[in-house]
Amino acid sequence: MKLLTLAAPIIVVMLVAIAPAFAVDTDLTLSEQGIQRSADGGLLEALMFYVCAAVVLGSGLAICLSKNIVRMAVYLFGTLASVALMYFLLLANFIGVIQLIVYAGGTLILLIFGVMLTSKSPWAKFDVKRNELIAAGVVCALFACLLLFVVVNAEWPLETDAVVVGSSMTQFGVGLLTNYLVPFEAMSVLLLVVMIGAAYMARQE
Amino acid sequence: MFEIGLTHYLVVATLLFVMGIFVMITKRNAIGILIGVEMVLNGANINLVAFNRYNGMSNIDGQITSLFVIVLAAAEAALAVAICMNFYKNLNTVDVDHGDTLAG
Amino acid sequence: MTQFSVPWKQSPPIEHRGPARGIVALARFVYKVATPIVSRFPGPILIAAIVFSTLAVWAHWELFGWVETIAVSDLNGSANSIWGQSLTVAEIGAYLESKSVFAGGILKYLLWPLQMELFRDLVGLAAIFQLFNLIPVYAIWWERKVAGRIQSRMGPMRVGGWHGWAQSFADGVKLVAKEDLVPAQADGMLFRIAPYLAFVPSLLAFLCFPLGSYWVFRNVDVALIFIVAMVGVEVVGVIMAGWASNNKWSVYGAMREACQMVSYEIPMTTVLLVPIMTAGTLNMVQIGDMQSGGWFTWNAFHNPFTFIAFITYYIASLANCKRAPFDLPESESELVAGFHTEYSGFRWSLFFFAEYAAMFVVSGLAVTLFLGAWHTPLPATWAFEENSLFNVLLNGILFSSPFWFIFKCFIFIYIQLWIRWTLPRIRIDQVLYSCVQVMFPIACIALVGHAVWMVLLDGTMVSTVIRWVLGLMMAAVTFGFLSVAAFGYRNGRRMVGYLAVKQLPGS
Amino acid sequence: MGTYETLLCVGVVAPLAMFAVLAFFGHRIGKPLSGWVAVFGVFISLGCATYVLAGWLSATDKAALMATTGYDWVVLNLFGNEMPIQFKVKLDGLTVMMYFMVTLVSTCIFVFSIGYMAGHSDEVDGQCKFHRFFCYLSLFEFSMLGLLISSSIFFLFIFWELVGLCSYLLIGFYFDKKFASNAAMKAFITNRVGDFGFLLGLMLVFVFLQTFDLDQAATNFRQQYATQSGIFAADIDILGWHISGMGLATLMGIGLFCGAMGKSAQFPLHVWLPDAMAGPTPVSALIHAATMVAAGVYLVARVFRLLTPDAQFFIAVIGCITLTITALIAIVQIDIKKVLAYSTLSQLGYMIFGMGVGAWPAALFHLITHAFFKAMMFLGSGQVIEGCHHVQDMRRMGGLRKRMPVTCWTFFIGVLAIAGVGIPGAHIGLGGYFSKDEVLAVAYERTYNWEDRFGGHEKDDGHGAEALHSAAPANDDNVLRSGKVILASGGGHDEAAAHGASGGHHDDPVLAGIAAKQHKIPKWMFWLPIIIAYVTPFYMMRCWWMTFMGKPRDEEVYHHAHESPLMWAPLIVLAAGTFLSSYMMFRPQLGEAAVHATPAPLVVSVDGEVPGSAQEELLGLSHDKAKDPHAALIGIVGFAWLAGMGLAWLIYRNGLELAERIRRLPFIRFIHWCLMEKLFFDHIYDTVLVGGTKWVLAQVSRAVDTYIIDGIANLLGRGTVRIAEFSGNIMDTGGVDGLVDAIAESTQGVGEMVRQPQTGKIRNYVLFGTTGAVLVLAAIIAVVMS
Repeated sequence: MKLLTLAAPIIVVMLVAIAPAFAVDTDLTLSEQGIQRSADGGLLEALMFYVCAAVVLGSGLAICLSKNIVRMAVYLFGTLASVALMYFLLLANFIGVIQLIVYAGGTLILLIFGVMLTSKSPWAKFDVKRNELIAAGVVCALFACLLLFVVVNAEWPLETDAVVVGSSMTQFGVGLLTNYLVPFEAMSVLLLVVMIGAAYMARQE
Repeated sequence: MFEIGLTHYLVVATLLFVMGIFVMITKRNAIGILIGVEMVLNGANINLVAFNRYNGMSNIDGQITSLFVIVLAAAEAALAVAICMNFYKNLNTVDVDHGDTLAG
Repeated sequence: MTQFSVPWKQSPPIEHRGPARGIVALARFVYKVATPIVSRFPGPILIAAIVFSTLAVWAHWELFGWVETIAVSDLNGSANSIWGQSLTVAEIGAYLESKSVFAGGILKYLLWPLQMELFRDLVGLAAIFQLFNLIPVYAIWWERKVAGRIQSRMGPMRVGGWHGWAQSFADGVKLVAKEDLVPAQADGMLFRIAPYLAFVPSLLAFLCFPLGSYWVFRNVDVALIFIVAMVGVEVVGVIMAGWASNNKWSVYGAMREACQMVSYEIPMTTVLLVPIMTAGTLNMVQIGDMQSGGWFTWNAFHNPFTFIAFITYYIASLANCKRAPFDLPESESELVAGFHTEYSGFRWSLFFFAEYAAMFVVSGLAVTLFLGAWHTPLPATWAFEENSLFNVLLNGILFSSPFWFIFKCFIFIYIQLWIRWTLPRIRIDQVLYSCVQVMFPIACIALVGHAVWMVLLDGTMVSTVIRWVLGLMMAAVTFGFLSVAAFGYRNGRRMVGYLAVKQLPGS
Repeated sequence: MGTYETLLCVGVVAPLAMFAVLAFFGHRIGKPLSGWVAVFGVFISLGCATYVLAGWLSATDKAALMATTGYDWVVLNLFGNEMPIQFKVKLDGLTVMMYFMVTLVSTCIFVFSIGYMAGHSDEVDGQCKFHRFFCYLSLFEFSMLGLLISSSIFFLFIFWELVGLCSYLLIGFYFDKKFASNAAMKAFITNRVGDFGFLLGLMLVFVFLQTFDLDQAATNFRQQYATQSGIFAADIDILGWHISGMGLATLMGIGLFCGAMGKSAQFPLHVWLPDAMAGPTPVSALIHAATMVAAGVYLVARVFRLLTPDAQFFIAVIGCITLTITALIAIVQIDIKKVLAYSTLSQLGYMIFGMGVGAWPAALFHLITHAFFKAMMFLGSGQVIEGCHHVQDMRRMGGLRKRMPVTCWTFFIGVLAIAGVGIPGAHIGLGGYFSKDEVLAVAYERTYNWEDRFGGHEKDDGHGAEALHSAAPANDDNVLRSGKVILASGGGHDEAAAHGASGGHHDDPVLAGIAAKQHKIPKWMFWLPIIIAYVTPFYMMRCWWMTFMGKPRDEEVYHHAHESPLMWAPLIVLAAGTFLSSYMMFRPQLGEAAVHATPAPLVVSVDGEVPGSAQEELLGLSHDKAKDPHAALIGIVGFAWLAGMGLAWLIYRNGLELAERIRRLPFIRFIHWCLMEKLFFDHIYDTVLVGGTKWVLAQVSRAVDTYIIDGIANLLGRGTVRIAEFSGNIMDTGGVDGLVDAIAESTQGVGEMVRQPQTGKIRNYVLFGTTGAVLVLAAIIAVVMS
């Protein structure tokens, strides 16, 4: 029994993690022969989407309700990872991977680092006043309702037939060096500035 | 129900976005607010990529924009953590409610 | 309890209860069956492994090549829809007859389910999971042997007879049977989740990790950065473990891990750009197949800068899977085992699975990107054309096969072990200094230099000469290494001290 | 890219790599070794240069070599058409030879500096500056070579600024000494002035010719002139100053020339070069004698095809003025490096003057010879300074020939070369004898033999093109008969047409039209250089004699004096270079380069019986034949070197007493004073520019202070007094206090009300923001739904 209880999480996490591998055909051996990649719009994709959405929203809710900052960071990891899965489902492999590297590999570590450097006691909790919670809840609920109303009722101009032959990496490369050259360079300058600024602000007097 | 379309993703994105705002409002820990910001950015990103995919994927403008958003988010996180540490250095806490010395 | 057929005295076996009992009984059974065979024919088993792998190459090549022909034949994608079975057994049999495949009569029944993509995926997953389990098991066993040799010991000798080949299985059984402790002051939820957060990513890295041109579960266009991302995400679990243990040493380990990983990913990714620039793609299968033209077409020998990049990458990867001399997060002597101080039993073993799998993954990256992936030093253009079983077998042995890939990877893993057991650990400030002020400039120089080289000298006489010089240099180094190893193997006993070794059984 | 381009690029990149190595690990590599690292880098460049030069000399079809491919660095989309800025290697005779010259000279100088800097790289803030010096030198080498191979004015400008930066860094190398840092700043600022003009010219080129590529620009220029379109049709109105057509083109040319004026220190901007001697001597030799200051001439040579006759005339005038005044100042200098600096200025003046009068090959030939012997002399002076322990005052030297023979005699070779020693009538001479002679000969042509060549067309104005259609053939017969003029690319030699360098041809009415606008130059512009040709040998001989000959005037200096092999070996090499460069391959190559690189309005080349090929023309400097310019010149300057050096010998042969007595003569004293004050240029600039700026600022601020601020203050004061009286008498007593209190209280109440939401808590602000967003969204939806 104990072995099963211990091993079960692996199975579950693994199945969730490799979900897109089932749902989306990212296999290039076909697409190089001109067969279009596509989410095959079947049962499995729906299943995977619902699983991802459940993880995203569940962990988001957990972040809202949790009081412990480190746990919030872990839930955030759940959110980020499953958002990356959603990118895979949306055929945006590159963005998904970048999400994993930058957010899960970099930003999250940074957050936890900040927590470790700035928390006095292991479980530091700041609790907020109840009326604040209520107000926030009401406002956000209203906001959510309005946005959902818009999202559901709006008429989006769609061309649902996704035609992607081969990889979109070349598109990325060309795009970043032609149409998006200026934002790209600006981004690099910004990163430099941020690096200097962060080092300056976090320095020891 | 089993035919996943644009709206499904938009709904998820919206909820994530609003949750992010809720986190920003209700967390008193500076890092917590940062986490809220990241959630908001992710919600926006899902929108970008979803629109890009459901408009035929003839180009990848949405994806590139979301790429820039991600990079900006990383930069912003680095800076924000530095600010938090400075905050902690000055006020000896990360409770943002103590940062109200300019309040009238 | 019967006595085992081993030449030394046995202590009376312990009685287990609960599920552990079943496990132990199973282990004993396997042990009883396997021990005499393995201890009698270790060599033939090794050879059988090679033969099997090459055979498997052949089978895999045939099957999926065939499924692809079907897939191309009807573009509405019935072959890659999930439940679609477009062919009957008879058709498959006819097809095999037409290709005059060996043992087609049996194969057709095996092939029939294979046109279900879901089935293919499940088979692939099972294979990956097995690989993922077996590699750490044997890496651990091997590390203990290597450590023993380096320290003039024999390492594990008893379990399983021939050089303690079953040691890791025994350890696994022990670990599973152990009690699973959670400290009272720990953050229970995080403490329980953390091992999985460390374990699963390094498992997922195998999803799009090619062992051969066809030996890949998902041939993704962003495979390379996906794997890098997975190796990077692993750190989250480690930090969680360190934090949740609520133990000073563990938190120190976690902090060290965090800054070490985050800072070493920069030079590592920077030098990874060099082979990417050479190949012009992120698809690992394509990168691997580009180096099929013999050892002098391997990326590491492309020009001096790629060679520098290769060395730099390997050092950075050591730091990235926290091996010595960068094993600060789990430095036994200063922080007692660092982030997994509080862990025991199964969860502890998960960390080790993760670590050894990561070792394999980074070595695999080095092999795929720089040292001609799954190709032998011989140019693949000499391969035999006609697909008789014998030819395919020979091709597999001589030109390219997963066996070669795993072989190269294990060479690099061996170097990792070697470094670990011979080099002292360096301080954290030295670690960060060497990252920021040494590795990163070198990485930048390699990157820029390679770019300039690509623009100016690529395809000219100079680059060809340089490539050959580098290749021969590396070949000479390898040869010297092997000859030293052979000498050590021949005269090992004299070096270790004859008596000390003679007393031990099984040697 | 072909092998040659690749090799040139490698030669450019190698010093950069060494720069990176030294910049990162220099302080580890240590004192002598880091120097050798840099030498290794530049030696690679020398190897590439030699290979390319050999290949070039042996190549038969040079046009094929010159057709190089380029990479689009960035493609601008302006004026509705795409404008690629290409990175491309400019491969022609000029590049090849300059490249070889620069690499050879700088190899010698690098080696020299290892010996020289060993004593001169003192510690600053606890760190030895040795490796830093070679770091800068490698960077300079990289940017200089890059400047040579870049084929688009854009990249040329980038490397141009880079060499400026390196010169700044190296002049201010002893930045802990005040004068050094001042000199560095002076050089940098003066160069900025020139580069501003360069930038203007660049903009004009970009706007009107719509390309950065040199050849393309030249083609567009000629084509625009032919159709009287583009820049010739444009017309600009700057502050009521109305420029158009030819004037605008001239302005463009002058603007481009301004860059050269700054870099190679021409007349108004020449003040920085003498001060630049504050840098280490190898730097003076490499940057301020051989390469960088010559870059100005190189720039003019490159943009020669964009220069209108008026622009050329302007250039000639500037060069003439520079060479005169600087040579005069050089007479009285007592600091050995200062003498060399002023002579450098004067020789640069010769080159620019030559460019101006159209002696393209002659000027470049003079550049190359001058680079060799001047670098050699500077190194010699560095040897002397090193040997005499940082004594630069020639009055304390003397009689050093026994102590440092090699330096002495190599220096003497340099003196001979710059003085233009040669036997008139025979084809025997050294350095300046040939190069300066060619420049002067062309000047002679332009001064005296001009009408009979272009008599008919001198009056021709404005729209020369169609006017010349008729006149062109006659003009060309004329040209061909007396083979003195290369019209367009090499006077319509079939070979030149075959080379087809941006296809000029002698019956090209366009070029003939522009050519006809070449005025004859006034007589003083011919005679001033002639006089200076007498002055040059004088001051060089004076310098050499005061330093090496005579009796030692300062014992301790004399005893210190010594020389080290690491430092005199390069001198030998450079001496050999001086001999070779006077005779060997450079001149025919330059002639050919002229054919390719200058379909200019007019390139005058001297002489040559047959106008068969440009290289023959330049080879056969037949002084023996009765060719008019040379015959005349033999008479005029043939023995200038003898006269000048003889006079110097007479004056200085025993000590300084005679010179001193001459100096005290009444009128001489005044002149001497003026010259010692460098003709007051620094004073003028200080007073007029610096002082003027200060004065203007002072005036403005004083005016502001007096009239505005004080005015306001006074106004307020008076106003306050009035109001006080008024309110004190009427309002206050009028029971306003209640009103005031009411206002105060209401204000407070409002404040109380308003400050409620201002909790200063960021979370509340987010909450308010979200609420606002909700309200707006609700409003929008309501509007849309209804």
